[in-house]
Amino acid sequence: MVDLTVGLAGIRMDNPVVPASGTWGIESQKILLEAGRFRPGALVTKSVTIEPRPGNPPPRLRETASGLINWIGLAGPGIDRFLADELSVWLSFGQPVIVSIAGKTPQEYVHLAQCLGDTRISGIELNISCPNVGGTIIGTDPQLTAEIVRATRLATGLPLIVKLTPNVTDIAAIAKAAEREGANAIVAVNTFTAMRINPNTGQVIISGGLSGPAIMPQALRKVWEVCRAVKIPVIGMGGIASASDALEFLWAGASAVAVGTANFGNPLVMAEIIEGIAGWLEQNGFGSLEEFRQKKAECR
Amino acid sequence: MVDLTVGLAGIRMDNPVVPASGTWGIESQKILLEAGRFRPGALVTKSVTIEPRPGNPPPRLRETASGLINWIGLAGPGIDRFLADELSVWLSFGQPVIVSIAGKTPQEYVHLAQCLGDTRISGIELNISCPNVGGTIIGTDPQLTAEIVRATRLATGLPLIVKLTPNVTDIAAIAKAAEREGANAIVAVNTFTAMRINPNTGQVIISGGLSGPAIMPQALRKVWEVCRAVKIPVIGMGGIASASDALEFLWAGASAVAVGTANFGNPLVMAEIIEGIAGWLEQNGFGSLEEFRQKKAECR
Amino acid sequence: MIVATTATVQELIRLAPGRTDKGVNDGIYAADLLCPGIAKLVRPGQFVTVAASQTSVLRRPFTVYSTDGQTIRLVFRTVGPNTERYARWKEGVEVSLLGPCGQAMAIKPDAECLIFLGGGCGLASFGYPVAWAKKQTQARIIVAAGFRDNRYVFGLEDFRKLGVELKFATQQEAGKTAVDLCREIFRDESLPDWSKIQLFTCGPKPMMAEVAGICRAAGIDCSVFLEEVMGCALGVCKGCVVKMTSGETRYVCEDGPIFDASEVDWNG
Amino acid sequence: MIVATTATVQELIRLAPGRTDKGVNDGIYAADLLCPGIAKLVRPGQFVTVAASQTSVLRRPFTVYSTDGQTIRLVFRTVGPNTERYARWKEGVEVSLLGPCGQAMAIKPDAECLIFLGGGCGLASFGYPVAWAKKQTQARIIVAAGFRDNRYVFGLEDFRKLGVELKFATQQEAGKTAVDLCREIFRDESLPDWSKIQLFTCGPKPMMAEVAGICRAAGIDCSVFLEEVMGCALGVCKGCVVKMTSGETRYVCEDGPIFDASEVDWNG
Ligand SMILES: Cc1cc2nc3c(=O)[nH]c(=O)nc-3n(C[C@H](O)[C@H](O)[C@H](O)COP(=O)(O)OP(=O)(O)OC[C@H]3O[C@@H](n4cnc5c(N)ncnc54)[C@H](O)[C@@H]3O)c2cc1C
Ligand SMILES: Cc1cc2nc3c(=O)[nH]c(=O)nc-3n(C[C@H](O)[C@H](O)[C@H](O)COP(=O)(O)OP(=O)(O)OC[C@H]3O[C@@H](n4cnc5c(N)ncnc54)[C@H](O)[C@@H]3O)c2cc1C
Ligand SMILES: Cc1cc2nc3c(=O)[nH]c(=O)nc-3n(C[C@H](O)[C@H](O)[C@H](O)COP(=O)(O)O)c2cc1C
Ligand SMILES: Cc1cc2nc3c(=O)[nH]c(=O)nc-3n(C[C@H](O)[C@H](O)[C@H](O)COP(=O)(O)O)c2cc1C
Ligand code: FES
Ligand code: FES
Repeated sequence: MVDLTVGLAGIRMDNPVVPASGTWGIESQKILLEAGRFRPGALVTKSVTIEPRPGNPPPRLRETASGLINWIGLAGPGIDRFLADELSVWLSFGQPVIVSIAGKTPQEYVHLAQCLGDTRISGIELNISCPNVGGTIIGTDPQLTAEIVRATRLATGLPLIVKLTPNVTDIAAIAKAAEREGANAIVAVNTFTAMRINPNTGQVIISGGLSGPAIMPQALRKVWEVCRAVKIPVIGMGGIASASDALEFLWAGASAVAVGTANFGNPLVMAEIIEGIAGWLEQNGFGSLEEFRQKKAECR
Repeated sequence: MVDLTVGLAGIRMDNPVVPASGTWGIESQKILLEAGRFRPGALVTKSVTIEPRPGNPPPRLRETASGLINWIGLAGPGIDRFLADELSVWLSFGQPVIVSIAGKTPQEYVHLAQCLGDTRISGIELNISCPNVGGTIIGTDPQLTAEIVRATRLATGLPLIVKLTPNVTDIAAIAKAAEREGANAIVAVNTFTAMRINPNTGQVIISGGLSGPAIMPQALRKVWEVCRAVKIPVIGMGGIASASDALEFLWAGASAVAVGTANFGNPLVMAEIIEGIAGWLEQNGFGSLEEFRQKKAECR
Repeated sequence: MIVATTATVQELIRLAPGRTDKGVNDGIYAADLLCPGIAKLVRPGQFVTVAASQTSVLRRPFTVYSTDGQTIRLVFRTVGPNTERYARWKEGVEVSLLGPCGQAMAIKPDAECLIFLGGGCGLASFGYPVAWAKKQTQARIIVAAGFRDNRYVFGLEDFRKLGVELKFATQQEAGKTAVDLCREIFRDESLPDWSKIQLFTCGPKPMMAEVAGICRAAGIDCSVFLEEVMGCALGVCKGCVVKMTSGETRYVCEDGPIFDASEVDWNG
Repeated sequence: MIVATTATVQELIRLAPGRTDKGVNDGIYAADLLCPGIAKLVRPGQFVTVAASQTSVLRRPFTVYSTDGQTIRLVFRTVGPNTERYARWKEGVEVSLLGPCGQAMAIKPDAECLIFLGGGCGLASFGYPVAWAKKQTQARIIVAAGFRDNRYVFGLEDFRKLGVELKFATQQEAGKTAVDLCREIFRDESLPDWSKIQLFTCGPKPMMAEVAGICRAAGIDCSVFLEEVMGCALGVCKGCVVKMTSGETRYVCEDGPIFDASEVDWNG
């Protein structure tokens, strides 16, 4: 098969497809292994917080036309139990592990990054874009974004990947702020704010973040904007459900892609996307993903 | 049937359902009349510009999962020919007519509003949210938005309805700016920026605005934010395709709703939505839409 | 272990006709799917998820109704776009399955009487558990089912064949709900001591809440089959949360679908 | 006048088998729809739009293939989710139709020979035009159709019955494309003067562009049936734009679908 290797923010990945934070876990990984299919280029954990969080009350999920609203609220065990119980399993798969962290203040991100300092993980993803924890989304504020990236940058030598929210007027400006403060890569996008109301009672059923094929064209546009604004590599995502979708993000300038909601519909979808990208490259005479990337750069 | 009358920005409408600008025309209206079905509460024209505009090159439309990207580019005859050839037909249907206008500068909006001053139209919609005419979308800039509303407010005594873009970090702030400068109503939302790329060639197929059921949950959320921010009435829209969808927007605080893309799928859909809203009110013991509105206000 | 596999439709049977005014396909169906991988692993009470169509981004969960080690049977009611599509499955169609998911049921060691109380299609969740319990224990087994009306009655023959006591009623024709059946059973003098009864219930949430209340008042051990929208069905996405009276959270796919009714926060 | 109406499927016929490796339903179909309202109004070359499914927000346009004043026939190829759904229509199914849309065809008063050149399913657009032209004029009528392979051949019998000259070829078996057929016809010595010929073509865009080029070089009047994604099909949304060499814009649904090939900007 063609060489799909990609180096990103100093992380060497066998292929450019990774899971989106919060949509992949140890159990999903086991199913892929059991099926004997291609594994993602890196593993990305659910966002870890300092304290354990129960998360929001039900309902936390709601399907919409070609989309999914989630209102999970960063449910999780907290960093201590994550380090004690989960991390070793993630690392045991032998793929690069990127740990997503989420906090409320620069101090919290710093603390989380420091906790991860002694581990064998390959990178840290800064989730500054969760719409489900109350208050304004951190990543809508360029100032706060810059502060968090700056502080975390000083606290860790690990590759820093900053995850952006699309719920802003100018995503390029936020991306640039992150780049300026030392981010090694950008990952975009997190979910779009969305809501459903019970038409009979008027009660808000769910108010959270929209993902899935419904958002794909919007996400692609945002990723395209980000790729034009920064020089650091970009991991593109939002609604990717096929190799063809993934190729659109790669053409838009992404170095890798992440797959979220589609994993729920088909737990083997990342393997299919990896195979599909490889097949396309082969059919189009590319010896490697790197060759495609270079050719693409020349065309511009 | 229950009384669906609604007074909005001084415009009296038989029911709270209107077409979204650019998705309804004289020919669509004729089909509705021919079918003998309920007619929208008001008619809203395609946005009119000062000069005739050929619009963008093809392709201008592209379907996506449960959505539609359009990149029309305000194709139209310009205000002079609109006044000479089209307006009298719009007015001949006997419903309130709202003329949507689009310009680049406050001066252009003023000129367009003045041109409409002597006509029998019921209101002017300021489209400051078109994503398809190059440059940044006017309505992403609170300053420019304020200037345009202020200038147009001085130029006309007609009800002014300001149409907002959802492509902003804080739509409430823009809505408030419009309200402060004298807007009589808000209509939200216009399309979300979106793109598709040819996965085989890397060429951008289309880069425009996304509409349709895919955006409904996002639009609902934005309309909910606007309704909480302003006191002037709000016309809610974005992906509405059924009476049930429309009810969600009414519960969110909208005084009326607009239907766009769904008219393409079914040219009688607005009649069905009107009937559906009436049926729901009746079944739930409301004598009128006004009664529903009051009850809803009390519940808060 | 949970596996993702492709199953082949062996047979699709319409068990109950449903209402024609609700659509041509309305009713209750049984689908036999050839999937040795899952069939070998599945335990009573566990479920599988089935791939859904384009507009639906999530798979659809169904309890395994029975298995012969090679095929599994799912029994489902048509309630929306996906179940309506499944109701048109033909022999030979390939279906993406994920499972078995969730925890298997467990019988209390000291139970002398097991009651399975189904509301409507909830009865579908008891096929495998009852068959398994019958083999597993000497306890008396009562299966009771309340249906809305005649047109949704299904499965009685299957339970009869298992040799368990069977009670059923329809709300429309007999004016009796599953909760009424529950009260009726509890009036049965021949039941053992309340503490020796274990009751399982599956049906609409308000019905289960009511049954839970009755059991709690009587001190009867009550297990409920809970439903929540499934994201991953793997314990990964934290979507299928259930709030407990303790304030803790549990997940239907990981900790359930069977929960101790007394621990569930029914207002959560 | 354009009307929105509900039509009833009378019959669905599979005209060509298509390729089984492309899906069980692949092929070319004819659907007869009872819709007197539209059937009475429709003129040759006009089209109707058919309601689409949930993920597709736009209706699907099809040229009317024939009409008896009560029903209309549409002929279509399965190329995507909606045509695949239509290919499963059963008698009695109700279908939402909008039409007739677009402008009818017109025959040049001095035309002595009409050539209809179809590429693949493009031939479907000529059913009604050819039947009408045959009644309308004494001119010689040649219908030529190029198909990809045997499995997509359809409609020949219909045109034969109309008593027009018929030529056809398949690319795979005969190694001839519609463009080859066109050149072949033009070599026919018995054709009238180029200026007395009117050619209509419908097929893939590159094929039509090539035919347009040949005609322009020869000074032959060439009309093309253009396709663009339809938003409203009513001239309202300005979605279906065609750029003209003059720099002006035209709309398929309002000004077309038939355009003078020499006015179309083929690079637009
Ligand atoms: C653990 C579990 C086991 C189940 N076992 C059975 C069974 O054996 N037989 C059976 O008939 N049904 C069972 N269900 C319910 C079944 O999954 C739904 O009826 C089905 O998902 C409906 O899909 P739809 O697209 O046809 O309808 P939709 O239009 O999607 O939904 C109709 C109804 O089903 C509910 N629903 C929708 N999506 C989901 C989802 N992902 N998970 C759970 N509920 C959903 C909705 O609340 C709605 O009220 C089970 C559900 C769970 C959670
Ligand atoms: C005026 C006109 C007349 C037509 N007449 C016929 C006919 O008589 N017989 C026939 O088989 N086909 C005809 N077509 C083409 C037919 O409309 C498409 O094949 C159909 O829309 C495909 O729908 P789908 O969902 O099955 O496939 P999709 O997956 O949607 O599309 C498959 C292909 O069809 C094209 N297409 C998609 N949507 C549209 C749209 N709204 N309008 C136009 N093209 C689209 C796409 O470019 C794509 O290449 C006509 C098109 C137009 C514009
Ligand atoms: C159930 C669910 C949980 C998620 N949890 C997280 C999370 O913990 N951290 C995070 O950065 N993003 C989270 N996301 C966002 C995804 O990582 C991704 O950015 C988003 O879903 C868009 O991609 P998709 O359309 O492919 O799903 C979550 C998304 C879903 C649907
Ligand atoms: C083809 C098309 C043309 C449009 N033209 C205009 C326009 O001229 N002026 C305007 O304000 N909005 C225009 N819109 C936006 C709609 O009015 C509406 O805001 C948007 O489509 C969201 O609503 P919907 O999802 O119901 O379509 C257009 C939308 C479409 C799809
Ligand atoms: S469905 Fe994902 S945790 Fe249960
Ligand atoms: S499809 Fe709307 S103008 Fe032609």
